[in-house]
Amino acid sequence: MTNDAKSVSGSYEAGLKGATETVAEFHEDTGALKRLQHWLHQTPSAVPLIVLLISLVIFGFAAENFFKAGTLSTILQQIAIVGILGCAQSIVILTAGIDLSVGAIAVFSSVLMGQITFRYGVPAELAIAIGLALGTAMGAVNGVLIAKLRLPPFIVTLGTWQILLAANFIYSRNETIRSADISEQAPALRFWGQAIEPGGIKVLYAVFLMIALVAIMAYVLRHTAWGRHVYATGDDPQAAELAGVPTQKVLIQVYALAGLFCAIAGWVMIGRFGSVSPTASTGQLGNIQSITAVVIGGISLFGGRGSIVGMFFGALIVGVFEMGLRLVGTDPQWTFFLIGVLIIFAVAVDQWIRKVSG
Amino acid sequence: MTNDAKSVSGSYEAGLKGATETVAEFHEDTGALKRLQHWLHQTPSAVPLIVLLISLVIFGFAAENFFKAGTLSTILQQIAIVGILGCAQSIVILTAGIDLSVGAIAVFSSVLMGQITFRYGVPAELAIAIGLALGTAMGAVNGVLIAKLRLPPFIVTLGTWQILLAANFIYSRNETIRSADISEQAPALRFWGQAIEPGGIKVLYAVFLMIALVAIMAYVLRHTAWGRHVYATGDDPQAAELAGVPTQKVLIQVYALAGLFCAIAGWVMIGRFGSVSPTASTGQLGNIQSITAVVIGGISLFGGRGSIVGMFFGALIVGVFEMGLRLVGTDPQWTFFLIGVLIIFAVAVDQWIRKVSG
Amino acid sequence: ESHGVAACLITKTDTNPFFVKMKEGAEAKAAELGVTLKSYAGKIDGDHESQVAAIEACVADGAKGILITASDTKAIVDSVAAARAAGVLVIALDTPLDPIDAADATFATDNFQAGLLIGQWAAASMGAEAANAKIAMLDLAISQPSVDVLRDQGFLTGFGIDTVDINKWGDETDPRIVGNEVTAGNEEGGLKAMEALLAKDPDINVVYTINEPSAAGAFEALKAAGKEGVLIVSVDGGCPGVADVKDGVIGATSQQYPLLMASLGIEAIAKFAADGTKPAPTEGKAFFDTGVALITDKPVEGVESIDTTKGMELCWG
Amino acid sequence: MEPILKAPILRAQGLYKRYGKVTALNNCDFELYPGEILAVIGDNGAGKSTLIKAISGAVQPDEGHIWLEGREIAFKTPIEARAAGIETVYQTLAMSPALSIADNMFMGRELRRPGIMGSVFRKLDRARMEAFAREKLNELGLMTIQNINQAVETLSGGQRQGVAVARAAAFGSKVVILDEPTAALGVKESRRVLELIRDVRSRGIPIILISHNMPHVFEVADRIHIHRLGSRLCVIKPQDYSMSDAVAFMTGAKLPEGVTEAA
Amino acid sequence: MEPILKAPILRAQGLYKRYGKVTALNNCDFELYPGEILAVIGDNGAGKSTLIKAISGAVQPDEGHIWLEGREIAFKTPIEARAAGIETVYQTLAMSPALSIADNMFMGRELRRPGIMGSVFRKLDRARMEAFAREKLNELGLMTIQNINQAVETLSGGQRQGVAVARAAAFGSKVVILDEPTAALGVKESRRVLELIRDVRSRGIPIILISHNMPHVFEVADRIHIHRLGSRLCVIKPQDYSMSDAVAFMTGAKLPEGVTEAA
Ligand SMILES: Nc1ncnc2c1ncn2[C@@H]1O[C@H](COP(=O)(O)OP(=O)(O)OP(=O)(O)O)[C@@H](O)[C@H]1O
Ligand SMILES: Nc1ncnc2c1ncn2[C@@H]1O[C@H](COP(=O)(O)OP(=O)(O)OP(=O)(O)O)[C@@H](O)[C@H]1O
Ligand SMILES: [Mg+2]
Ligand SMILES: [Mg+2]
Repeated sequence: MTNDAKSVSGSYEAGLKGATETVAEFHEDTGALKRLQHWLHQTPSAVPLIVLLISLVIFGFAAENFFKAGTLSTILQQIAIVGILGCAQSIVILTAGIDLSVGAIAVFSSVLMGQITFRYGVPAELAIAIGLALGTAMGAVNGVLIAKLRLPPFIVTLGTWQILLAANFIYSRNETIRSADISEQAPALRFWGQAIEPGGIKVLYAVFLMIALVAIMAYVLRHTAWGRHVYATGDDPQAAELAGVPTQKVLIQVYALAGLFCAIAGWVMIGRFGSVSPTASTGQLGNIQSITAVVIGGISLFGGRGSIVGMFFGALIVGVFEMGLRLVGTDPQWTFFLIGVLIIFAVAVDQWIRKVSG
Repeated sequence: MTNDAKSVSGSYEAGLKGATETVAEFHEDTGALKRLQHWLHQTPSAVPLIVLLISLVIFGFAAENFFKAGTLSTILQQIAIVGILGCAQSIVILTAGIDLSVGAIAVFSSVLMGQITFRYGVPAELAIAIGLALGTAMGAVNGVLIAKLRLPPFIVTLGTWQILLAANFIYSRNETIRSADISEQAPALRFWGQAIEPGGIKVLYAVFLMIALVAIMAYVLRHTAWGRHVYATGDDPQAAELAGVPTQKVLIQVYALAGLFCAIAGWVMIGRFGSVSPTASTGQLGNIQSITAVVIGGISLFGGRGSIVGMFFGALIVGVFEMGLRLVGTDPQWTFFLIGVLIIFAVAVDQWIRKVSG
Repeated sequence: ESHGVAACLITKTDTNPFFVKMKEGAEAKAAELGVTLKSYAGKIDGDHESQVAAIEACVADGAKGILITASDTKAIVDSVAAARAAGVLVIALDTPLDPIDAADATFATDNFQAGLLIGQWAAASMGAEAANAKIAMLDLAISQPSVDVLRDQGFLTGFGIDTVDINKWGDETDPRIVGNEVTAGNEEGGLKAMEALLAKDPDINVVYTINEPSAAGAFEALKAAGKEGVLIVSVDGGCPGVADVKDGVIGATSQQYPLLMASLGIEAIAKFAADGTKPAPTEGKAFFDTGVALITDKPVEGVESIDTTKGMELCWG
Repeated sequence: MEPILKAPILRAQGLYKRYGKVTALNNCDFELYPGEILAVIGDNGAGKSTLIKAISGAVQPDEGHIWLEGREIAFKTPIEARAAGIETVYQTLAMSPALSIADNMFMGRELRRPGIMGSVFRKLDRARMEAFAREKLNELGLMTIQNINQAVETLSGGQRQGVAVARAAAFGSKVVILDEPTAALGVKESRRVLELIRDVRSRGIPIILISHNMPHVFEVADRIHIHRLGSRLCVIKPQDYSMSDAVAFMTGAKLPEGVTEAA
Repeated sequence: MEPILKAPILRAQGLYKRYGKVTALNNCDFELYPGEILAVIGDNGAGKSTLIKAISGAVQPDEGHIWLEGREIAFKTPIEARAAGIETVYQTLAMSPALSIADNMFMGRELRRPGIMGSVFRKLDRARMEAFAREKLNELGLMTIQNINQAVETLSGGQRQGVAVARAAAFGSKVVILDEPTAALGVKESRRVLELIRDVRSRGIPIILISHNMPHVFEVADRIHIHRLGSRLCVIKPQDYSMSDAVAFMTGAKLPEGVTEAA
């Protein structure tokens, strides 16, 4: 009855003959405002950048010592570690995950690098390599639990956070390796604490490292297939799986890479703080700090949306607020209060700009 | 040309005449295993319950003093506060949100109740009512920021967490109100610290309150329209909005109710600890503890799935682990370590049971 | 014979070296006397809730005695009372409870005194310049637990600065104070806090620190800023801290004796289990004072101190 | 039937909606008369869904006016439109995947138990809701739904669509809007939906039907609104034109008399 | 054309799939012969989508066997099926909403820049991917897509489906499976998809087409697999039966000769 069928659809599809084949074109508004809106729309990291600039200006007026080169370079060095942890956190959150263990991996890796050097007399360079490998392994364990056993990332990393932090204290026996010993016997551990000083303004190597990592990851996420797979995995994991993305592999790689970044952050911590201490606050607060940077930077906690450059600006916003408020105010309790207010405010402004430019 | 059209579809729809109108029936497997699987499938809170029972048995063997009535009632009283905060956290997480400020609201509310009584000489009953109202208001502020300004819950409550904690320290001037003073002058503040002692086993009023709240919320979420709206809002907010759920209103109500629960938890804290202390660690850790209970209890962090009864079992699981490990006498760092392991393990077992019974 | 006696040690945290050493002291003594010791700790500074849970666990477990360093000296009083009512001997270590008789006995150090000593030393070292000092205050946490307040206010008192409300730090109006920052008591916190205060005023010349790790962090920040010769004072007297005094990183530190407190406490519990006697306080004080000593290699007139060689012998970890 | 004589129950004029570079509605007009079935047809991406979303409050037009029974309206949410009696089946179906069929059908207008259980304890009357849902689905011939408590996400594509259509038909009081209600439906189920549409009209409620199925459109529609490139090209009566004319109009192969293409 | 003589390229026997109380596949058999277009028709919820998901690795059957070119297979993920040359358009489309059209089309088989940029820096060749995507969409007549960098979530329902179909047709090498590919498509776009299906067959690739559109099915199918209550009721040739017979079989109004209903 094929003919029958043909005639059925044929009865109206005759109208198709001569249908236009051109693509619809509408004239585009080209006013400056429209273009700005369009640019904002296309460039998600632009919004936190604007918030950052606004807050710089405000603090420039409010605090007299703010716009000194020294202050600004101090801000950069204060966010170096959070920025690197933020790289780890960003890729994880892009997959709709979360990593509460970033700070713990960083601190534990730094302790491992230090103790392996000092306890076992291993050359510092080798100890660093071992530390980086172990950090990657810790991340990979997170990844395997999440991807293979399909456990929720929040709970897995909540568990490994506790486990690694406890292991860190147990292994280190709560001992701090003193700065003087490191400088003498294992200067490689302190590599990222060195600085260049163009015109007397000190900029740590760690700051350049952070910027380089952000740039590399921005490239990888935007311009490689792997980066697209990370986004797809976070966007709709079932769809990604059906469309041919090896989501399990991607997840494991993402968490392992995050572990590596954390271990790098651990190495940077030694350079920055001089000593190796298992009690470093990053172990407790690194996760919240890095998540804050990520969210202020406009990456969605539901995965698949946002840019790592935004995270960088997010970290800077927090750094600027903290430093600015300290310069303006006195009482740490009030500073703490105001940082809370400003974080909400920053995200509200961000949201408002997005809406206006929608 | 209506006739034309009729004939077109008529050409094959003739086949419809006499189509069966019965509902398809397949025979059901009714083996015991199948039924168990089916029950597990239908009752999401059953899985954490099983994990709970297993851990009870294990600790019963491992620690000699574990299976004493006193120990078990102590566990219940230790989780009373987390359980109440967990009620708050559960409804928030069901809407695909998160509330990092629960602990801060609880502590600040308890401080407000105490200080309003002692600093201004307000009758304790009135001070409690004011405290509950203020807690609700704090939650409502979260809700308005999230629903109206469409800010991410994580960042809003991160901000209010800091704000409320700082406000708590500033307002209380870091002063602890002593237990002796409260017993003498404002026993109402300590209401929930009273206990019944059937057969010498002390069970705090607070424990009954927690169980009552869980039961009420389980009813509300399952059997009222509002409860269904909470689930729908978390499940797919756009779809819920299109289907006629006033999602903004629901969100504000949810956060306000969460605030009320937190304030109740604050009141309970006074009863449990006897004194009013602004430094209570619930302010810092209450959020992670309640989220842990919620997640172990099987509520999805992506919203819309899970049951509050599961949260209750989740809180119990953590309480049992902590008490069990204490009784076994593990060193605190090892306790942290093992609790980390057990959290992951509990969720893995949960996931495994779900899969097997899938 | 104290075999079969169970005891508990509950510290504020178990990551701070001070409490780690206290635990080691207690364990050594317990092993010597045949006491079974279980240790517990708060999760963060000021965490009295975990301490309450630990007290309850000890009671449930049938312990004979509890040694506790209270995170909040008032807030745990009820739980302590409940434990004592259950026949457990409760000894406060390091910090007295409020009221002090809430515990059966107290083996404590005087944190205010510790702060006072370094304050006096700093003022005397500076001489007339003390009037123009620029002081950075590196405290513990914004929740201001009692050690934090006592050491801070002790230092200011010793230095000759009006503390306004002695129960709170940060409310001082003296222009010599550049600012207060919190450090969480570790190197990282000390470094960041010092950086922030240096951005505020680069001419800081006196730094008070809550403990020696934060002092080490502050020193790194000062070194990086190229500032030599700033007076750093601290409290604790741990071996790395004393070494830092020796190396000139820290000018002076107040040494405390956690090992001594802990071993005394275990002995007291063993004794109580054996014959029911409770320990007595130091003559003339409401508690048994385990003492504080100022350690510096640059002694000053009018403030008693010991040098680092002696300090090294007495140090605890 | 000559509904043109009455005043339109729903009218829109000069609607615009732009999404960045894309213009979804471009000076679009629209009219719906009481008691009629108005079909809206057009190419994929012509802007049909956007048009009905603008009407039902799911999307706010950038420009333009809408009147319901002569009064200008500007719904900010679909809830407002629903309260005004406009019931819509969206192309995306708008259902909560994890909730059951009955929960979804009664979302926002749940039935409560009679007596004190309902008024004080606000307990839902699940039995009544489930019975109602089952009845409505049976009317649509969706016999293969074996378990009325199944979560919507576990339904087949067509079953899901059936639930959405049943919901709108059961509750619409002033206007019912159906965006491709039979796209995923089988032959039998599609037929039932067409019958249902006629049923609804016979209750005096006008219907907007978006569909790509020409035979269906020509079978049930009183008038056909042809949408092209974001605006109304023309409105025709099925009696006056053939299906192939309609297809030619909507694809741009032919222009209806008296109309000149703007672009 | 008599494909029945050759060995089936894809064969399944005794497939079962149960979801709790619901039995989606109930002892289902299946055969696909080289070079043919096999249509699968059946009521909503009959289990058609579940059947093809079992074949393409998206779902693991509880029981049963599947053979591809004579070798037994048991794909654990759709990726394995894809690597074996089976390309599927799922009813849910399986696209990442926030990513662009080109990103979605090339998901999992992205093109890299030539030279060192591609081999070392692994940079994507966006220009080439976008050009390819645009070409494929034009072939389908999806002219209304104004911006090839649009996120898929901003496309209209039909546009989205077009993208999914274009992807499968462009990349399938052994078997192409289409689950209701024209459900959301307009008249013009549907016609193009049918042409495309014939194109693919003319490249020698067999196609499984699930559709509720009887005229389409009878127009292009070589054989029609009629699915009912979770299993294959019969296979007919369009030449031998009328559409109304097929509808009668699938809805249970009539039984094909030589078949007795199990239940
Ligand atoms: N949120 C959005 N952002 C950007 N573009 C959009 C959005 N929603 C719709 N569009 C675009 O607007 C145009 C009209 O879309 P609409 O969904 O109204 O089409 P339609 O006529 O319903 O098509 P179909 O028949 O395929 O459902 C399309 O080109 C689509 O890509
Ligand atoms: N994940 C699941 N959980 C429970 N039941 C399911 C699930 N997936 C499918 N089903 C059920 O299995 C049966 C078959 O579904 P399937 O999607 O295969 O139907 P279909 O023939 O493709 O229907 P349609 O034509 O409507 O797409 C339906 O009754 C459906 O409700
Ligand atoms: Mg549409
Ligand atoms: Mg299907």
